[in-house]
Amino acid sequence: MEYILKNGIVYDPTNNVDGEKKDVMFKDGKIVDTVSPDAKEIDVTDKLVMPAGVDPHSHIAGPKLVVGRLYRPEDSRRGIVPKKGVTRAETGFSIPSCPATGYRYSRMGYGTVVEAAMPPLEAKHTHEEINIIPNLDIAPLPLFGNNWFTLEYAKEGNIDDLSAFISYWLRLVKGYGIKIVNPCGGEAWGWGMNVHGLDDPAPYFDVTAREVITALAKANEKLALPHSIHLHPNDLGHPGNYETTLDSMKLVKGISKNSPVRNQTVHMTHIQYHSYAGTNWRDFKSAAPDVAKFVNNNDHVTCDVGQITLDETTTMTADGPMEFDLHQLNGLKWANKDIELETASGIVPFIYSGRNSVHSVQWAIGLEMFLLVNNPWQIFLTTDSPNAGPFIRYPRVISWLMSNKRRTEMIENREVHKAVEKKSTLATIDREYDFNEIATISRAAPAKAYSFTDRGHLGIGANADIAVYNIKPNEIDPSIEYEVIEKEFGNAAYTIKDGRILVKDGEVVKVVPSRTLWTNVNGIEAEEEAVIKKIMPSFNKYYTIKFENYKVHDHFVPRPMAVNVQAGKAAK
Amino acid sequence: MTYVDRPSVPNVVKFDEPTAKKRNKLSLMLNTGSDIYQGACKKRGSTLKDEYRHASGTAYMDPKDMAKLGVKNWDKALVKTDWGEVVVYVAHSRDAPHEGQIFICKGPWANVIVSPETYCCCDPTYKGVPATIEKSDEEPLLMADLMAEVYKKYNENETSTGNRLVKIPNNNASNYRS
Amino acid sequence: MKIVTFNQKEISQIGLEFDELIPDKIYQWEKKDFEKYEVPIGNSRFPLRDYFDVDVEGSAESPADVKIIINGDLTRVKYIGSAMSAGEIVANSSVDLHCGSEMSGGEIIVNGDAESYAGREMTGGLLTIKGNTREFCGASYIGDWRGMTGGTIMIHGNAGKQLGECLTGGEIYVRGDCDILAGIHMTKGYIQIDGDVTRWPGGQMQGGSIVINGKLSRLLEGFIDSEIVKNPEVSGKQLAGKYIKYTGDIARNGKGNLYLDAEKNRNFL
Amino acid sequence: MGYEEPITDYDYKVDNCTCAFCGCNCDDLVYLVKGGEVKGEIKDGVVVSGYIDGGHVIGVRHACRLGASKVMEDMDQRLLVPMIRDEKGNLVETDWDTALDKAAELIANAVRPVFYGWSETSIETMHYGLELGELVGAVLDNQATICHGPSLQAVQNAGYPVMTLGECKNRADMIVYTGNNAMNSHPRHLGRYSTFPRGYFRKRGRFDRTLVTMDPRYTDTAKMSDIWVGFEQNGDYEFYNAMRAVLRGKKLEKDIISGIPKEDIEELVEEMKKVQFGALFFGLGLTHTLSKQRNIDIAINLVQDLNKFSKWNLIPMRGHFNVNGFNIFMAMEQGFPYGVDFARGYPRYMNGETNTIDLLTREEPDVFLVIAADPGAHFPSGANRHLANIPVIQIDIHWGPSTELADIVLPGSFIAVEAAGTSYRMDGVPIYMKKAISRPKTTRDDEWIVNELLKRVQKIKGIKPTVAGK
Repeated sequence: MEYILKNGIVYDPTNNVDGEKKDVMFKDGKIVDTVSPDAKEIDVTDKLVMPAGVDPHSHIAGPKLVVGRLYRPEDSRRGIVPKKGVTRAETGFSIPSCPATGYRYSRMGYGTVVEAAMPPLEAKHTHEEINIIPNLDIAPLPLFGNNWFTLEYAKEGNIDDLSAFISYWLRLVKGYGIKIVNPCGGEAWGWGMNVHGLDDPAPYFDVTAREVITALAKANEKLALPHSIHLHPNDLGHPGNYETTLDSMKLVKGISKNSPVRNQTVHMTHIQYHSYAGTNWRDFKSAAPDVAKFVNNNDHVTCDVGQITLDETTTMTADGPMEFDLHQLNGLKWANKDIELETASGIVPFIYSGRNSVHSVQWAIGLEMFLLVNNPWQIFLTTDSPNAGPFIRYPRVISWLMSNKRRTEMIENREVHKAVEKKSTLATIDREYDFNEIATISRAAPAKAYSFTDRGHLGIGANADIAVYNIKPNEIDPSIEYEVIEKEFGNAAYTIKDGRILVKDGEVVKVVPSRTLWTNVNGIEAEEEAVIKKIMPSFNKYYTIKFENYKVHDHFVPRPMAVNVQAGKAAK
Repeated sequence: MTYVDRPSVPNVVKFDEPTAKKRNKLSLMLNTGSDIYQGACKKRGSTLKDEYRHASGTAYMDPKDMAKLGVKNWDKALVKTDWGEVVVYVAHSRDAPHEGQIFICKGPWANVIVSPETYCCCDPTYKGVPATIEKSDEEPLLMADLMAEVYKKYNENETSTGNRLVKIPNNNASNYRS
Repeated sequence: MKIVTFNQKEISQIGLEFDELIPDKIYQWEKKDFEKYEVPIGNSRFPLRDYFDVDVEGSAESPADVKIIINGDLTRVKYIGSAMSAGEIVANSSVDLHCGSEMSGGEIIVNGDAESYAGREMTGGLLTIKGNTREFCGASYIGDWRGMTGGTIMIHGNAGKQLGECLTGGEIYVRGDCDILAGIHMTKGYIQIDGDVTRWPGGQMQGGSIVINGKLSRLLEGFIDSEIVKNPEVSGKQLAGKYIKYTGDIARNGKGNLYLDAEKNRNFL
Repeated sequence: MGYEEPITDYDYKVDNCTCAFCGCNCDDLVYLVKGGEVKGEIKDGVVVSGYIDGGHVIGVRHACRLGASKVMEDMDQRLLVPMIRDEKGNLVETDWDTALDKAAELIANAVRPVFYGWSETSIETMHYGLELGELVGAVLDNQATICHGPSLQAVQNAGYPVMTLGECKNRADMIVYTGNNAMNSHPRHLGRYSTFPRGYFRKRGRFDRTLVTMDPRYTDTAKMSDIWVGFEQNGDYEFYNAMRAVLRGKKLEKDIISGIPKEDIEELVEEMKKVQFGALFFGLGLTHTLSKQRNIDIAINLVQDLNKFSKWNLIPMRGHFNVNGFNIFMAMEQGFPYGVDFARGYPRYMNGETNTIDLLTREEPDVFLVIAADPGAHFPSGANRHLANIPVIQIDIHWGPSTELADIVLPGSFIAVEAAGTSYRMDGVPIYMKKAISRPKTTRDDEWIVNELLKRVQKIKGIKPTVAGK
């Protein structure tokens, strides 16, 4: 089937198309430069056309999501939409059900999402959910930062075996890249403890976060994985943690990248939570200027923000100790899920309120990060969904970024606490994002960071993943019409995925099954076998599941999209 | 093999209990649950057989209570609650002492006498049901006979099992829908 | 003033759901609208006229001008007055689940018993139950830590288990007896029980007040600092007589108050 | 039972099979199979892929009494052909088309259908079941409604600090079983996961751990414990409340609380504070007694409090091998764990209204589909009586108490022996259970049966089948 999108205003930062009026053509799911006269014409005259969104960090599938849904029926009830047309019933606000997740991303014009934390032991569960979520391509990142085998190898400095282990495990659990969460802290949480900073060793293992991050970063580049290490550093949410954040970024500076696409060697996730100065919650203030300055001076770093949206949401992270602290703080029901030999995780409902000074300053820090990092290719749009806010709030975040007027209003009308003025520099920043920058932080840059060459842009040969919004970029003033921006970015005029129209005028009109993106490292099969042989005695002794039943069977990945990588050799 | 005739229980000869005063009827607390014999027999699928009647249709009692009632292992007794009555075997409980409580494994026999009241929490009251127990000469029924007797599914002469059925909406009325 | 009278013709075994027949939605309806209306039963909708004759008198400008009278056996009619914000409903029978749940204003009078979940998540208004009610009266939705936040529930008979679970405001009065765990998890608000209470009122309560004028059988260990108070004033209400006042539930660092009638509960002194 | 000779006359072995009995889902079973023909690869007598066509499992290694009895099922009572109850009240054999058409017609015309069961079948089957339920507006419920439903409600009120079983195996130095007789209901739980195994930090196994049992009865588990706390029947809530009060530093006033002397409670709390890693396993003893969900609620709160002093986690001792699976499946598909009512076109979840027992005692359902469950054996008669009034469709493998109440019987297959499928262990670890032998020729896979019902109902309703997500 051939289509032509006529006369849209196209923003395609990867191909340096900045608001040009032009046609976008696609055939059989791919962007092409010419179509036959039979092509179906879709008139999008003067409307905003972008590649479909790429979410670099979101929690949408997996065991802790399901714990969240299971134990928050009151949240499930909030988002109920009856079944209608091709869509099934939706439930959930901060932790939507799987079908709702797919529909809602589609309505926002998104096409690809990275599921940011997959415990390898329960990877089958994550993949089951990926199969239920419709309309997206999903890349899950397995957790390696507190894995006992990783800890051992990092302690020994055995990068060769670590690389082989990771390459084998990625294939075993069908994962895309290396996720590290509070390295050593997750293991310490096995004993109800935490680690503080990079040099606090995990109990018994006697290995520090510094060693773990370094080892994994080296292994990552040795294998030439498409994504860099994806780091959730230590001390999340603690006042004064920005020093740990800076140290963590400095740590990998010396490691040279091994990829032709991405620039970074470390992706710092939800950096907002890691940019706090002060010593306690009373003298807590923003350290975003320091962190942003470092990012501006170092192109080996990318980060996503994790913007607070001031909603009642559900926090969930593999950072178990931090969630327990949060529970102690707000007293709301606490869920925890420790995974043997691999990771921890925790969940707590949380009400971010503009009336609270800390939450307001957190809100400001996120926006500061967006506005102070100069290069939009280094900072990505996320709310660390659902931690800082559900992903359906992306349009609202976009409206804040595009409108200094709105931000000023919020501060002056006391929609946020007055502490924002004292404890952050937000009120002094008047930068406003343009559409090209929005397209960069929500599409092009995340795709580049993950080495997705087939999406995130509208070049010839790319997947026909396209979003069209009912916004006329040449007529609208986003600074004033921020409400229109929010509404329209939430209800795409068209969402096209692989050449199929999934959303029309904000309504889901077609439902297609999702696909799974994973990294298949080739070329070190012999090393892998040797390593597996070595770890098998420990595996059999300490896991409660047989190795044969550990792996993710093909049954769970019916629509795989393997990214083939030659170990050590950067792909084209 | 996992087949047994009946669960193995402590084989206590009816003993003298100086403090026990023999009574014809005891009031106690009924608990239900599962044990390994009942579980094995049920899930193997041997529910029509005599084994199931012994595994599931047995009231496990404290020996003191047994002495009071004057029963020995595999005697028969009638258990009554507000919800129904059923004849079961009695046997010495492996979990004794629990004077004042009887334990009947879950199964069709226990079902007759437990309370269906959920108190809005979806779970019927399977444990802590006040009950009386008295000696009986009747033989506990086998599963199929018990089901037929209690539920009368295919007894045409029984019109209703006591429901309040008034009117079920007729859903064939497609004219109701546009 | 508009008076809408429902007279029952037929009882349905499968519950009717009345959540759409509240003053907020029907204040402009005429008789013919009710004739046309199909009421949810199970997975389908059936004409209301098969089950109720509806008479309409007068007219209304706003929901507040509406009075709904329902006659018949309503033990299979759920969600009466659910989510209403104004007006009045009189049910001349015992009613089924969720009567007055999520109501924010107006008044409901039940001349009979109410099944469980009466007044769940109320935020305002008055719910009067002339008979007994059952579990979770004035409770929260399962999982939510914010239950009833406002309004008043008057129960002339007895109440079941977990009365006022997670109460976060509002007042509940029970003239009769009350089953276990009244006011469990409550954080604010006021519960008064004139009859006897079985076990464990105020389990894990963090705030608010419970007054028990009858006899209590068992109290939890988490209630401490007992003192005798005379004619205390509790949430703006003047009580008469001698009470034992407890603070709890300390098991959850609670600062709620439990007042026990001292005369009837001498064994606690 | 005396000594039994080991089984040696088997032809093939199948390794790493998963036990389809309790929530332990032990995945180390070895099936000893006699006869049949291997459809797949075989290496040294072990079938490494595929299954054995026509074989019979004559022995099981590693399984407990329960697991072994289930795997080596009673073929006398196996349901082999579809049956429909005739006018005289007898079940008569029929062919698949007749039985399925009749069942589909009943489901399609029902006003308040209830689909109950699911806990002993695979997630793959549930997919079709849910689609059917959404299509006709049914209530979907599973066995949690009669066992751990209150636990889930408590979880929804209080939180859910859980772990996988390996955490307990590697770290725990105190194991608490409360309201649960694991030695009878989950016989390998102590041996494989909690108490006896040698873990990474507990090299000496049992000797490095303290085992505590809290149960009014002196159960088989209590007998092997270091500490037995025999609190009084229905006194659970008060007991845990006292423990929490002690944790907050309160001196207990009453001398005896729920039948336990206050000194014992204080000592126990002290012990529990001192451990490095504690694991609490709770069972139906808590969910079925007087204060039901609130017992668990407060036990969860106790575990949360204990985390201020040391590390504590808990796991509900789920009964059926996939009862957790259904809750997880429903939560990911529709946001609520069980008792989900699709009558109004969107899911509703309301305890006491949309649960099977409540619906049956209120006599609402007009068609009851029971799959891989046995209400006849497990529901109180007050609820079962309604099943005698309405059409009951049963999908199961054995003639059981529910068959006595069924009007249409559809013989399914045995997941984890005759059919492959996904299940979730009590701690949420997913396991793909493999197929070892073929099913009896005249039966069908559960997945096929439910899909076939779906297709036939779609045809009656004039709806085109969808393929999305499948």
